[in-house]
Amino acid sequence: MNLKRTLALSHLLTGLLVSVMIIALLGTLRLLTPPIDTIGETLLHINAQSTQVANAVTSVVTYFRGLDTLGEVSILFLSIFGVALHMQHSTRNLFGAHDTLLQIGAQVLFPLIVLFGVYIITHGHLSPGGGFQGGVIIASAFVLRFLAYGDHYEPSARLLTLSESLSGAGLVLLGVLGLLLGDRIFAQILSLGTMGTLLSGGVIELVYLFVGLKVAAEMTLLSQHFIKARDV
Amino acid sequence: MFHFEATLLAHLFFGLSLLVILPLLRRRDLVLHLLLLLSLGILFYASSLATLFIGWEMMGWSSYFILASSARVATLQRYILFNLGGAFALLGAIALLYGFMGSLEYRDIDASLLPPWAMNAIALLLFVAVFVKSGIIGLHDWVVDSYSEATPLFSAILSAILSKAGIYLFIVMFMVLLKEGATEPLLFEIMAWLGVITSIVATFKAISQDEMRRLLAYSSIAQIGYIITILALMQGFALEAALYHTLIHTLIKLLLFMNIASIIAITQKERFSELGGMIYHAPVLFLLLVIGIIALAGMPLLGGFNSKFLIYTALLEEKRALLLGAVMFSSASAFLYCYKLVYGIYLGQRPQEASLHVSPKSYYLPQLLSAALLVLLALLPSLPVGYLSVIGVELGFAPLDDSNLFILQSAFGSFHGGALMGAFGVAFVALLGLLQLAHSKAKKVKDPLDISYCGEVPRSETNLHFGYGMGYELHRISFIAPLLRHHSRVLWDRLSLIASDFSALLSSLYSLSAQHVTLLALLLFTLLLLGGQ
Amino acid sequence: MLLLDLLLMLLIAYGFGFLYYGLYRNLSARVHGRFGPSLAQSFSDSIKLFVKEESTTFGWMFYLGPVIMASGAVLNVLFIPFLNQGESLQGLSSYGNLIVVLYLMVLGPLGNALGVGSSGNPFGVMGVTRGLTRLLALELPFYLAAIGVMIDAGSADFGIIMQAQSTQSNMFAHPLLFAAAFISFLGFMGKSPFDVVGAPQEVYSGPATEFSGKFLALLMSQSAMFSFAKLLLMVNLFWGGADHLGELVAKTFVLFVAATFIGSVYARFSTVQSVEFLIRIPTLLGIVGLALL
Amino acid sequence: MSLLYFVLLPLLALFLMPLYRKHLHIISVMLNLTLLTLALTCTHTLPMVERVAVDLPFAITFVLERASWLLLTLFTLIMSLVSLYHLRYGNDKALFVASTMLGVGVSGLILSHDLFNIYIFFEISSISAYLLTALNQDVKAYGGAIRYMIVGAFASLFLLLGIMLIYLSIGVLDIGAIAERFGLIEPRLQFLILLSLFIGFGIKAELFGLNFWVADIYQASRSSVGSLFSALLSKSYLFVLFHLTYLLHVSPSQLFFLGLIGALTFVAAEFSAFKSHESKRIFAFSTLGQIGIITLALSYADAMLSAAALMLILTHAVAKTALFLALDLLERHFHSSHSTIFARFHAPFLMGIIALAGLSLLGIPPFAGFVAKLSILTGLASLEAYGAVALILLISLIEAAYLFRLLTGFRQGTGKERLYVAWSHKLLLGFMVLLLLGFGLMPEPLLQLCQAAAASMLGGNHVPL
Amino acid sequence: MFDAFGSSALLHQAITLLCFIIFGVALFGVLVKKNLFNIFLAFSIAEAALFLFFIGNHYAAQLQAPILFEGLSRFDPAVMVDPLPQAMILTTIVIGIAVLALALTFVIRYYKLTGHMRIDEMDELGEDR
Repeated sequence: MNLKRTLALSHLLTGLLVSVMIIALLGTLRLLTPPIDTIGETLLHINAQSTQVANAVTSVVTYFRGLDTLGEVSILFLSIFGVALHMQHSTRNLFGAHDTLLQIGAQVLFPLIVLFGVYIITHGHLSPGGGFQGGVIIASAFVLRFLAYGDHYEPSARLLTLSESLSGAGLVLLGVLGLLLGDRIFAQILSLGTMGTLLSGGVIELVYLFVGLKVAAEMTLLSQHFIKARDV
Repeated sequence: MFHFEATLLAHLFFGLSLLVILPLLRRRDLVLHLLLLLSLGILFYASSLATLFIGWEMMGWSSYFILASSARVATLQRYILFNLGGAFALLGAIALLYGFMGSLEYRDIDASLLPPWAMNAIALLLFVAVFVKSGIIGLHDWVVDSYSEATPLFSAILSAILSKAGIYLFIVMFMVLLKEGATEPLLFEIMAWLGVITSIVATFKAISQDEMRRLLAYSSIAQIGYIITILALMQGFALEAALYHTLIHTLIKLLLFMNIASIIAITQKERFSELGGMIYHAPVLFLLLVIGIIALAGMPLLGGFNSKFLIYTALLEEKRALLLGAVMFSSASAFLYCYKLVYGIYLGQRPQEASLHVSPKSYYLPQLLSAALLVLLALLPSLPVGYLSVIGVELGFAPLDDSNLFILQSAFGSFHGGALMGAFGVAFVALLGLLQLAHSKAKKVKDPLDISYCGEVPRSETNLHFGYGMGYELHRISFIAPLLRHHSRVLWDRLSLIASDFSALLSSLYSLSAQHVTLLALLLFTLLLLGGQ
Repeated sequence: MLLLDLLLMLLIAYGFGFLYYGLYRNLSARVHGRFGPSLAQSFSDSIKLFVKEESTTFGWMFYLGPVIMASGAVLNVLFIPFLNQGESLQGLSSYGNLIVVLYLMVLGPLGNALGVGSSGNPFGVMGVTRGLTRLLALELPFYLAAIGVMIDAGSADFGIIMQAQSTQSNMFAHPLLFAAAFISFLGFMGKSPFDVVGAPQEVYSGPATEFSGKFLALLMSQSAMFSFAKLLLMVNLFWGGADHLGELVAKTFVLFVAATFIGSVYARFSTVQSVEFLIRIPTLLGIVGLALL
Repeated sequence: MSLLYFVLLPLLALFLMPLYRKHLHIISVMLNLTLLTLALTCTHTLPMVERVAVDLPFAITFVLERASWLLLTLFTLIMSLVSLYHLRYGNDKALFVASTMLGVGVSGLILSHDLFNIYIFFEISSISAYLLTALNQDVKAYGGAIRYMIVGAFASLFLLLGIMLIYLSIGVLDIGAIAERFGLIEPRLQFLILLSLFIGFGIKAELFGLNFWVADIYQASRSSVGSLFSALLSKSYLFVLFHLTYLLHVSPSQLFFLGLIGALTFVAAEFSAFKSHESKRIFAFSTLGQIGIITLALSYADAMLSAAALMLILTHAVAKTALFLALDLLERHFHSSHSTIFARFHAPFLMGIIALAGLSLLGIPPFAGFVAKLSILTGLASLEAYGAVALILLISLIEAAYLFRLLTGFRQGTGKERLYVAWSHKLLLGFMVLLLLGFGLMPEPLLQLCQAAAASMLGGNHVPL
Repeated sequence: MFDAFGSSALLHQAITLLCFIIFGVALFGVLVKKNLFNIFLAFSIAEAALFLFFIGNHYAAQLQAPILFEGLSRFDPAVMVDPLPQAMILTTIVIGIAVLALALTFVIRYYKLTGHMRIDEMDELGEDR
């Protein structure tokens, strides 16, 4: 009883604190006025000349701020590594469903989803989408398989890790090549092509390819580890 | 970082420090002792405050590690904390000086540029450093424990040499570097009285000790108290008196501690209550100790008187009657512990026949050397005066007269060491001869228990050595008892308790759950947001 | 010449010492309403003891103790000038000074204490302890007075101290200092109420417990000389010394009688009492006296 | 020579891991030594500026000036030492990945001049730190890691908020550009931004009020990991915090507030350590204490004090690394890190190392730590900050109390176990202590480096736009 | 859809208000929830609120996506939204996922080792451990 009351009181006080803080925050944020110009807008201006990529977000992600993306990919790698290290792996699937309809559906859908993912990746510089989105879509195909086949499905962990590592290494090498052949990281060492075509953007496309492959492998691994975690 | 300069003062102090190699007789902690010697060299020969501080700190920690082999943890804590406290005060003073001078080199320091408040702050900080090292009462806790728990040989080093570092620091700081500074005279007045109060209190504490080395530790504190008092006069003759006393005290404490080291080696006992009657087992040691205590008590016929004489006349010359009275009072009280020392160990009855070991022969050498020097100085009291007076001149004071080595000169009179020694010698020999020639024969009693004992016959189990408790009467004397009853340790213990409570409070903050940590962070954010603008 | 002078000084001290001791026994007896022994009683006692056939000793330190003590007394006599002018009876005073003498006064008791201690008799040591404890309070007022005298004269040298009193003796110039010194002096002389050291009822006559025969004789002789030296010191410090032997005798005698009378009427203080008394009244007198300097 | 190699090379080594998965410890040593060499070769080409992708003024920029060079060299040195230390213990995949990424994270943090990029490296180093904490895979490790993640996530929320507000109000991310335009922002909003950044970096830089998690995390992790946390992680966040502070020209009252926080950090940490009996916690508190002093010194924005603070960062990092590595040896032997283990072994060399490194940590001569402390004190004194001098000196006593209590164990007690220390470890630890002693005896070259570094740190943005 | 707000300033204020209410709720969850899983979930919500706030404040009525598509021929900030925030948020989302995955892994392992996942019962660290 007493404990409950203390708990309620502490919740009340915490709530009060948070509300006060939010109100104060909002009070200050009212003063927020949009800037005259931003570097994003500048980048938008020079995007056409420097990248020939129709999707400005993509050029920002992969080119102008390619280093961020590299870091992000490394974070993902680090996280997946941590999950793989600490989750004790088992062959038992948490979702042990054996629905034939689901399995056949999965069989049909799997290549389609993968294909869709590849499309998203390769057209990342033309339309919304890109390596991350496509990678996750590809991973979702694998998740579908996990759900459908239960214990009987076990993708080759070695292959997944290898593709993850190598695509990551490819990404870094691309950066290093830029440094060696060009004058900076992710320098445009390939021809830019014409804007709006599939083979435009030079290195950007390669970056997204590697990212897509990597994200696909990582997300698959991630879901595998959580789905097949031992006796939770 | 290291800048050195060879001065006579440095030579004097470093010459004394060479005794540090003494414990190598026992071949323990060779590296640490050499480090200690090195640190003393750095300290004394430094010509930059940074170098001086390096020497000071190295001395602190190397001695700490030597001490650590035998002392208790609490003692070690006390030792290092007090020493570092002093050292940090010194560091504070150095930093303050740097703030005004922009340099730490001795030659760049011009104290006349210091504003009075800064000079006084520096002086106060330096006082803390000097007082801690010298064990001024209230800051003396570490001295006694560490002296009594060090290895017997290292106690000798601690008392004979390391305790002098504070003296050196004072001389270098106040008589060389900050001589021109506008230090408030009241500070020196306070220092002088602190010195003499220390020597009085320490003397009483020494009398009431039961452990030999604790007694000597308090005695060291008391002796250094005189030096502090006399240095506070800031006069040339006072400086020379202080240096003379430093010299003498080093010799005496070396002799006494080595003597006690021998006794500990022989009996494995540390307390007066467990000792006694050693005179006939170790007559040479007894004689050496008697020489030591006569010198310690400052009686004529041994070197101890010379420095006392200089101290007294220096105080007389400054017309500091009350200060002198207090010093003499303390000095007279010292007879009591001097006698306790010799009685407790060598005289009286041996309590029980325990097995006796042999003292290492190497322990005799430093004792004999000190004793010989003390006798020599009694005969030629002006022997070191020439050297000391050169130091005085180096520091800008007038030279002393040392034309006749037999005569110790002062503004308030002089005495002839040779005449004193000669007269005593003649009288002693004549009276001894008279006694020998007397008709009656002295018969040695067979049994040491054959004594007048209120008509009773004491047996071997009767405790006849209760004289070791001498000085207990002091507890009944109303003005001394509080001094003996109260111990500054209580104060420090309470302080450490407060620190410990505070620490518990704070460390509980560091055991909060992650949620509470974020809550506090949010609270900080909110408060700053609301009130920070 | 010097040697003869010194011998003469010792002789005077020895003779007058015993004479005064005999007088003391008589005088205090008269004050107590008794008849004392003859004047020469103490002297003949000492001779008697000296020629006794046998005496016990506890070892070499026991043997040397009285010798050291007597040497201390001898030195005291030799280093205090008897007269305030002239060449004769100055002893070795030009080789020393007041501070030396003040410290020499402790040398004898120390030697004795060593001897007593080596006897292993706890009562002897008890006396020594009492003596030393009392000493620490006893010396303080005396030192204060001596410091006053030295500062006043600007020197620790006896000659100069006595010369400084040629117009007015210190007793009148600094009565408070004299009072302080005199109370201490009572103690130094072993007079009541400060005679707890040798209180025979409790501590078996104190430090002398185990001494017998020739040792006791030596102790008695030195005691006689020593007390004369103390009288001499008081006279020199406060009464301007003496111009000639007659004046010396007169002055010491007056001082001695005064001390004896006071000692005869007071009851003995315990150690603690005497310390507490000495540290209060005479010390305070001394401090005030110094302040007035 | 590109600055990006400090990021790219470790990443490459990580991604190519499947190629040499059995020799990760050797690769780690080679990698770190290479990076150290690279850092040292940069000495003569400072300051270096490198832009990613475009030549726009506000593109992502990597800058190596004297201050960041000093730290980068230190970080690569410490990483090399730690990897050399682990050489004996063979292949450890988790350690390799996490520590290499930590290296990437901290290098990026001090090199990058783009706020969002800094956020990325902030996250990289945080996640590697989570992984390092969980390295032992026991309850303590996971408990610690979870705590760390909660606090870390909270920190990154606020950091993100700060970055977003900056972009929303002035539209730039390069810190040089931010500094130029910061004045355009409404003052109250300015304050909110600074506050958010302070909370974000302050939590990670382990400042008082935000650092109550630290002791637990150090306790949960291995001692060798503690050396990385203490020498690299907190220092890099602190560096970024102050880099921003100096660039954004915060008001004197805000600097004073930082100084106050530094002093509080110092006092609270030293007092907390006083009662602690867990050596890893004690070392954690001692790290906090040093961070407090460094913060205090840096908050004066004074050339001399900043140089001293940098010096303290350097000496503290080396001394702490030596201590933590030595503690790691003990922990591996005793399977405990309670302070009583200090009294339970006998190994003269190791004891000497711990004692001497401890002395340097305390700022006791003749070790390098003393030079740093003396410079800080003299610097404070010449600014007439006597209160700070007194505080540092007083509280240092508390520090001495607990450090010496540990050291006392060496010469006390009986029945000590003889501890075997490998030659390679002796060499390594000896090297560190020699470094401390060497720079203690001849501090001038290092002091000059620190002074140059402080000048460039305080001089604001040196990037030629 | 947001044209109803009239001016973009009003829209931004509305978005800010909404997002920070969500943010506050999420923070409240972080601070009072005892289940570790819930706490990390609350962090995700708080992050999402920030993302929304950031992106939302960069949107204004009639602005297009910064993609050359369906007749747009040149990049013009006047008609296109700023691409940088989008890129930033993309990156941050991935980071958020990575952290969440790792956190949940730790929570799962912690649960397996101790049998609970309540934050107020975490007592494995501290002075006496």
